[in-house]
Amino acid sequence: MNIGNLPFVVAALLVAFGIYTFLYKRNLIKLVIGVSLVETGVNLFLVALGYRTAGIAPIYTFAPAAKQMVLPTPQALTLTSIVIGLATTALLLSFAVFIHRHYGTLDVRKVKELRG
Amino acid sequence: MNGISSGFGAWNPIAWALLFIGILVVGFVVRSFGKKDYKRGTGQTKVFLSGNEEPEASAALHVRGRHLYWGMVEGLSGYYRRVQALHTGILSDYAAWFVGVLAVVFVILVLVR
Amino acid sequence: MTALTQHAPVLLIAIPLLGAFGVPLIGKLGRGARNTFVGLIALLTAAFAGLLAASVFGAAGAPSLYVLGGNGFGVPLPSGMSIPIRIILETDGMSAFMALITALITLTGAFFSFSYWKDRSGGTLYYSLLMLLTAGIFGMELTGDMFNFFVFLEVTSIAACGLIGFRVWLKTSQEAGFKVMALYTLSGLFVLLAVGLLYGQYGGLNIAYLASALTGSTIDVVALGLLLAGLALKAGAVPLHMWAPDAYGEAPAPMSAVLVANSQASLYGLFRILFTLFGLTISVAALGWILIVLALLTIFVGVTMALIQNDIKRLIAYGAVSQIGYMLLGVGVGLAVSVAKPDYGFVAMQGGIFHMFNDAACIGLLFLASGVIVRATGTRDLNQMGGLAHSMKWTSVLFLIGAFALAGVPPFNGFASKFLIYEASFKLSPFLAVVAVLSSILLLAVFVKVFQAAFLGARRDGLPAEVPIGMMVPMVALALVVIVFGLFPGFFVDKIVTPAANALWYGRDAYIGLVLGGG
Amino acid sequence: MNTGMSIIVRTITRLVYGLALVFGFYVIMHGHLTPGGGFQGGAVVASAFALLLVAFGAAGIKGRLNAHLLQTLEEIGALAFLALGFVGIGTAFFYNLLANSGSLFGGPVLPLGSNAGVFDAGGTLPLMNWAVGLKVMTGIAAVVIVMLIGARKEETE
Repeated sequence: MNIGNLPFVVAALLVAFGIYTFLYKRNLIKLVIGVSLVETGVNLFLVALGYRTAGIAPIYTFAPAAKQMVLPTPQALTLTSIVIGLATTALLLSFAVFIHRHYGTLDVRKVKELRG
Repeated sequence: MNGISSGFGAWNPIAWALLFIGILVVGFVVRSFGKKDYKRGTGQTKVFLSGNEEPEASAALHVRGRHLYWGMVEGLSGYYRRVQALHTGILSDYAAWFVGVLAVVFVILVLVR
Repeated sequence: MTALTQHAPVLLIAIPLLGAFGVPLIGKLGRGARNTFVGLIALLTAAFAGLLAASVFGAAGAPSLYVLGGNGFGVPLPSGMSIPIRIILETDGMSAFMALITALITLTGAFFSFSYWKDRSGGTLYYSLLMLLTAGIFGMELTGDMFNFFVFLEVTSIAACGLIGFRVWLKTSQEAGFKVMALYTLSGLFVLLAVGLLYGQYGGLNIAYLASALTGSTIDVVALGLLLAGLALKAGAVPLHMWAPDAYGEAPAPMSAVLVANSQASLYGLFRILFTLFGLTISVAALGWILIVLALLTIFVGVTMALIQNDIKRLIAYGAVSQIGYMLLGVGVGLAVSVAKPDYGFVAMQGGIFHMFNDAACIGLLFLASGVIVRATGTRDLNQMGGLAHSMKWTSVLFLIGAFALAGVPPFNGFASKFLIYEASFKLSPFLAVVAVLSSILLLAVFVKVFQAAFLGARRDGLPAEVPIGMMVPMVALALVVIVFGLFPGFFVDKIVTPAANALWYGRDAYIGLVLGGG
Repeated sequence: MNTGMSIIVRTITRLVYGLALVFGFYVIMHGHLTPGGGFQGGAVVASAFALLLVAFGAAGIKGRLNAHLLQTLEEIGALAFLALGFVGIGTAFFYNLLANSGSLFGGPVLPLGSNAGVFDAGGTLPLMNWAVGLKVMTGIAAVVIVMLIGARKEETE
């Protein structure tokens, strides 16, 4: 296996761990952590997409000095996705705070007033 | 301009509305042939409930939401038991459905490609 | 005027954003100033949506382009480039059609809220989130770029969940907010993963460029699966619909209507991806049948679950879920036969797309009416209601119009679009039409239940008075839309639905050619 | 907890706080020249605020960081960003009107190759970085403060 593929493997593992956490853990905070893990995996995947072996940082004035630059677009995508992830995590955690206030528990199996 | 046609069927709401109004008019014409010499406040205008006394109108008589379609829900109870059991209210189950659908879609798409 | 029309796509996103960030500042001046500002923004947005629709449908739905930050707004490829690099908004008949729906729903939702939310605190944040949601929905519908689609998807997710969990003092609204946000985020991340997969293969994010480069490799198919499942979740197709009754039921009533518009925007994204991005590079018959199966499940489960609900908003929410199925059915039938392109496929597409508008109008009307009912009675439990028609005559009539339209009773608009879906799906397989018709009848039964339980019955003590005029006007406006679209469906099918269906069904080459030149 | 953490943490915070602010503003200012920009710099500045909150507790910073003021500044940052987008609407939304115009921030683009870069270039981009930076630093700080206060309420209830 090519060593360059390692980041993709790690990204896939992170996504898998995140989904596992989301499906099998019972604490709402751990569910949020699971979502964060999936997000990290996707972000790592995006950054790894843009990597070029022996590439330099994509700074405009350096352009002719080096043959290859790392792709800047995936980095911009990752950054945007991190911003969005920040907002969603903050919102999810605030909901968790209020759920704990109302239900007195963070167990996902007990927070099920809305069903049927 | 106001109708739509699917190539094998057509729907014209204006024509439908005209027909509807025409049927209403016919209904009123038929109604006007009815007896006009009944007297208000006598047994002639009383509601006939299989010979029972007409109950006093009150909120307690109201057929409430949960009583409606009781028979139908009871008849389909096997279906409803299963479908309601799927709506557990547990977030992990919902996410499991998502992952499951994703897997099925993958399998179908990769197989038929 | 032409300059305004040319800038309409970006203004549709920028003006609600201006409203979203301006409301908290204007709100410091007082409630009247804030409401005036929100009303002004909503009216301006609707006006620009109208302008955009007029120009696009005036050109029979031909796509038009807006490039952000370029030396001109129509220059997709800067000199020396073969890949579009700038942010692009591309509008064709389908986008303009969706923009009309969004404008209608957000306008009525905002004006209804002035009266509905009058005596509650936190209105500033409420309107701010509404404006943000509006901007996000418009962004999803007008963008020509996969990544921006994801960004706007997440913007709508965050704003929508902010609105769902807005009433923090309600136990269930917090639960719904958490569940919906978690599922939205999970599905959004899979959409992002798919965008990454496509970018990794073709090095571009522009929909037109990607569409021209797609080869239908295994990775493309995996990306398609991720996009399909992720967007089907946000649209609320069974068996991924479990969040939808929670969300529609727990959000403030006018926002439930806007959330339906949000789901439809996700559905639009799904259609755009299936028809324009992937087109015929994949096995459309299999995909069409996946959509049809999802559609049948959605229609049937949605209606039958609505029948047993005793919470009025949750009941209408399940009704809304089932209507998503009709759109999926219409477009799914169209997609399944889009290789041979027979006539009935196009009719099915027309029906599915027309139903989006009709559903938005009558579901919006029903949610607004349910808000009136819940506000007046102080409960959402159908078992505790009754006799409302004695004191709320207008509301009961409006509710009945919305219910008949949603259940597809002629001559209201729901029947016009369902008629097209029935006819066309019967051509593909009679079974589809049978399920669709049967479920429509069941839906009528569901609303007979609501009407009997809430409005009929003997006069009782403490019946609430008729709603104020501020809530009545938006409902009457929506009811007028329902009736006009029901009585003159031919006009609207010719003028706006056919260009929208054309854009999906035949418009792929024009969509690509506009950006890359030549096609 | 309300009184903050130990004296060691507080002393280190006093030392690092200024550095973090300077670094954050540097990242914002040089957003158009080097990797970084409004969001990254704003996040660094906000992390300095968060450090203050953690070290001194909610009571320790009372009156110095006001969540309402921060939210107002956040709105202003967002509106400034949108306004910069509207500036170029004569050509296209987000059109860079100031670039290469010779006015402030309108300096010429430097020749390629290693150089220090010129701050006076980039047109509206540095201004946008400032707007985004303002929005992000105040927004994240407001989120942290609000959540901290919410958590404190939880503890005392």
